[in-house]
Amino acid sequence: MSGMSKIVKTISSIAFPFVMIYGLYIIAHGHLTPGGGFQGGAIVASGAAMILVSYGSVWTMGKVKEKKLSILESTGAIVFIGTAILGLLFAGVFFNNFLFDSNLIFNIVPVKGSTVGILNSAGTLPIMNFAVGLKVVAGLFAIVLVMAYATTKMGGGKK
Amino acid sequence: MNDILSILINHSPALIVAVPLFGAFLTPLVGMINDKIRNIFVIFITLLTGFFTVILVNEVFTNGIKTYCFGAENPSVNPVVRIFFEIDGMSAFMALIAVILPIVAVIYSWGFAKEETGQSKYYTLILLMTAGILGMVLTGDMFNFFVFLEITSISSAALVAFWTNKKNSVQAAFKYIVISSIGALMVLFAVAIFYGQYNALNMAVIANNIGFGFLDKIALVVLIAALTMKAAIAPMHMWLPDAYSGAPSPVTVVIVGTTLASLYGVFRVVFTIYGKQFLTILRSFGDFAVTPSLLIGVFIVVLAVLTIVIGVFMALKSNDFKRMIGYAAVAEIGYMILAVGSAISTYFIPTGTTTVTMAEHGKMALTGGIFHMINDALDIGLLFLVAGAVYYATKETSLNKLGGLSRKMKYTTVFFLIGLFAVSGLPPMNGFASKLIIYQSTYQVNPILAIVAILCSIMLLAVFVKVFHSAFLGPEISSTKNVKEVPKSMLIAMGILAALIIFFGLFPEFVITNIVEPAKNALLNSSEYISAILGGV
Amino acid sequence: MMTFNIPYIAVIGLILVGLIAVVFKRNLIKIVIGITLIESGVNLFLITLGYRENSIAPIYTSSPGGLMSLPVPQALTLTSIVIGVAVLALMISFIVHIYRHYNTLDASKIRGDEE
Amino acid sequence: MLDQIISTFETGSGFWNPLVWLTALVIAFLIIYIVRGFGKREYKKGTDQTQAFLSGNPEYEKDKMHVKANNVYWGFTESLKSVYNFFGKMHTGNVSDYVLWFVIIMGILFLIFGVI
Repeated sequence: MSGMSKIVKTISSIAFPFVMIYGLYIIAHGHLTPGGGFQGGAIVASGAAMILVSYGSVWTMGKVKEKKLSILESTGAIVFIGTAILGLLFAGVFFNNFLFDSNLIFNIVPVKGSTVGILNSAGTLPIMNFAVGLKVVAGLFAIVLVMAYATTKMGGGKK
Repeated sequence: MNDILSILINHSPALIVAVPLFGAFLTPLVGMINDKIRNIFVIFITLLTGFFTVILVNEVFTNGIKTYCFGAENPSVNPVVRIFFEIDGMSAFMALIAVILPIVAVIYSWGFAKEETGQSKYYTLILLMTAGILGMVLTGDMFNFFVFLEITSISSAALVAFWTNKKNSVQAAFKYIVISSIGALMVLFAVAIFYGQYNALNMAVIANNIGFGFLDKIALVVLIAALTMKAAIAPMHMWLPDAYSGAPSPVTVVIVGTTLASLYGVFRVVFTIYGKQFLTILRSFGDFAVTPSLLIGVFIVVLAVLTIVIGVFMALKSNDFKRMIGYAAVAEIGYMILAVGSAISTYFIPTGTTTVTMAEHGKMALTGGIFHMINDALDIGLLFLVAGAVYYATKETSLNKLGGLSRKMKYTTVFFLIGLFAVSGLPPMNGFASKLIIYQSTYQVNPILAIVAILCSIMLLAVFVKVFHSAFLGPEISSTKNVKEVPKSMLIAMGILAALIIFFGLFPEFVITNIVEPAKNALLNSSEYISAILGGV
Repeated sequence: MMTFNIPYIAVIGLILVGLIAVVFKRNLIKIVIGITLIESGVNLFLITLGYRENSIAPIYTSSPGGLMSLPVPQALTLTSIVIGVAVLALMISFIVHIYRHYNTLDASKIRGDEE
Repeated sequence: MLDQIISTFETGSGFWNPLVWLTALVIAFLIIYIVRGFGKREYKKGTDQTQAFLSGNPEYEKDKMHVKANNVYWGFTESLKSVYNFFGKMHTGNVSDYVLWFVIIMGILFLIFGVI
């Protein structure tokens, strides 16, 4: 898949940062508002897919290596399970929300429950959201990238 | 020291699933250092999982059902909404099967997959599959079961297509994922029905509240059909020879575990979830009462006979080594459900209409069926490893192009003979004891069943004698002239399975009393499973 | 009363259409579309089970109060959608490989070596 | 522990004891050894003694002498041709048919539970 016209390239370049910010916002506020790791990750990945479509898979493959994406994906999964295992180590139950009610990160004990504007009110949940987000971004983008690249290599099938 | 051990035992249900998952995602990172370190790491992870499984199984067999609640310090508050792992005898038994196979497969892969590209992903998927199977058998939550089922199907389908340059593998993988995803979606449909009916996803809670109304019947039908399809019961078995023959051999060994885990799902649904409604009289003709247990039992027995016959007949005609073992695996699954089906239809009968001896025969059939599950995993696993060794040495699975291998591959031939004896139920291998129990108990239910089972077992022997003759015996032919014995790691893996087969065959009583009996009792006493969560409701 | 049943009828319809597509269509892509239809049907079923009459979305932040629909089925649906994405990607990539080997997408021609 | 391991396994109509079996195996091997002792002692490898005797005809090359898997049990498959044709038709290798069987089984189960 080669790139599209200049108009498409410019517009998608302009839109790209906004899509990224929006997706990251959805991930970061996953415990406060609807959304979370998967939804935000899907938004970020679709933003990246937009770049992929407008600039073509060969160009994108030159910029982003599939191997690095798989490392990112592994990291996301490791952080997720690692947080769950830390719950086992610190609080004695797998998946325990051991950061909840503690002043470990921001040095203040937050109010219980979901409160507008207080990001650290959910303990380990934001960490897990970010881990899932990382995994989803890397995974979805790797899928789209590899498939787009594979179809260019195929050249419409051998005859 | 004892403290640490008791903490580990307490947390082993979570760790059994967490360790392979963690290892799976760490594998690509470790793989960037060095292939050898990565292989050692993967073997270490499977062995660690095995260690946790063994201490958990020991705990369950001595102290009864163990429950583990995720993410809550105080699970006794409102247990209905929490996510539980619940391990009774049957789960523990299945966990043993599910953990032996990956250990063997990983050791075997060291030699087998040495030349392949993308080994890190291969090991990642094997570990993911292990985590999925173990999750399936340990979980006490219907939705969790669905999730682990999907994890298992996705990773195993990806592994079936590991040799993407072979068209046989890719088409088999596509068929497998279509079948798996439809099966899993149907399971999800049934889970949704349960959730709508009983507002719960926990198996124990559902089992406690289960009725036998219209929606329950739909859920039962959908669950049985979907899970028996995943367990490859005829006539829904056709994906199995495809997938088993398309996958690399060590992968096939682990996929045997997924098939058995789906069979475990059938048992869990039928025995535990619907256990309370087994004796509801749907309709009675004079003295003869039709109960759900009778319907399910007879249905399963009919399918079982079909499975055995089709599996054996197709295996006899097949000329591809792996495909043939695939059909033999279908027949072996038939033996298990033949025993279990006759157990359901004879043991669960309204009081007064049954004789005590009949119930005893039903119990015995169940023992045989469950014992045969672990035997099947070992036999079929060993045979697939032998087929993989033959493929590794000759790059050929078609039996027409093989011959005279025993001259070059002495150890592999011995392992094949052990597998042959085991799968056709000859003493002193493990298949003998379980098949003897199955013949004897099904004879009491209906002599025709036992006759079919024995005849098909003889044919199974004939099937593998054909393999032995055409691949291992005979003169040294030109295509197998430069064959060498396979690497040590593959021999070690085959040796582990062969040793287990001989041990199980020589000392069946020891195995039955220590491993099989608890599993059987767990299936028969669904009330214990329920009260472990709900506290004696 | 009929209006409450419309989603359930749609569920049955979607699942049936999906099964028909899988069984009777010969193009592999259409088979995959059939599977996604079944999946949408099941997801719709789950979501419908969680809905309560006149309820609001289950968001506690500055909620106006009142009846909320059940969040659990929504979480289940989300999980099922995530799994669906993975399965879909896997199936599509298998189809790419199958097309490479067979040069066709006709399901009746996609056979193994010995069948 | 040890006596637990070697305990007898009884099914009601038969039993299995590892010690009994091992004794039987040893006795069988003894008999085989004795029978083997009756054999001719003049057998030597590498001489004409080891050649296959095909009524005086020369031996074919090794590849042709081996009976291929395709030909094993030819009589069995030939006589049960109708059965095999039926089973062969069942295994179409088409994924739609696999799902069709699933739908059929589900339908049968629905009928069973719906009617009764």
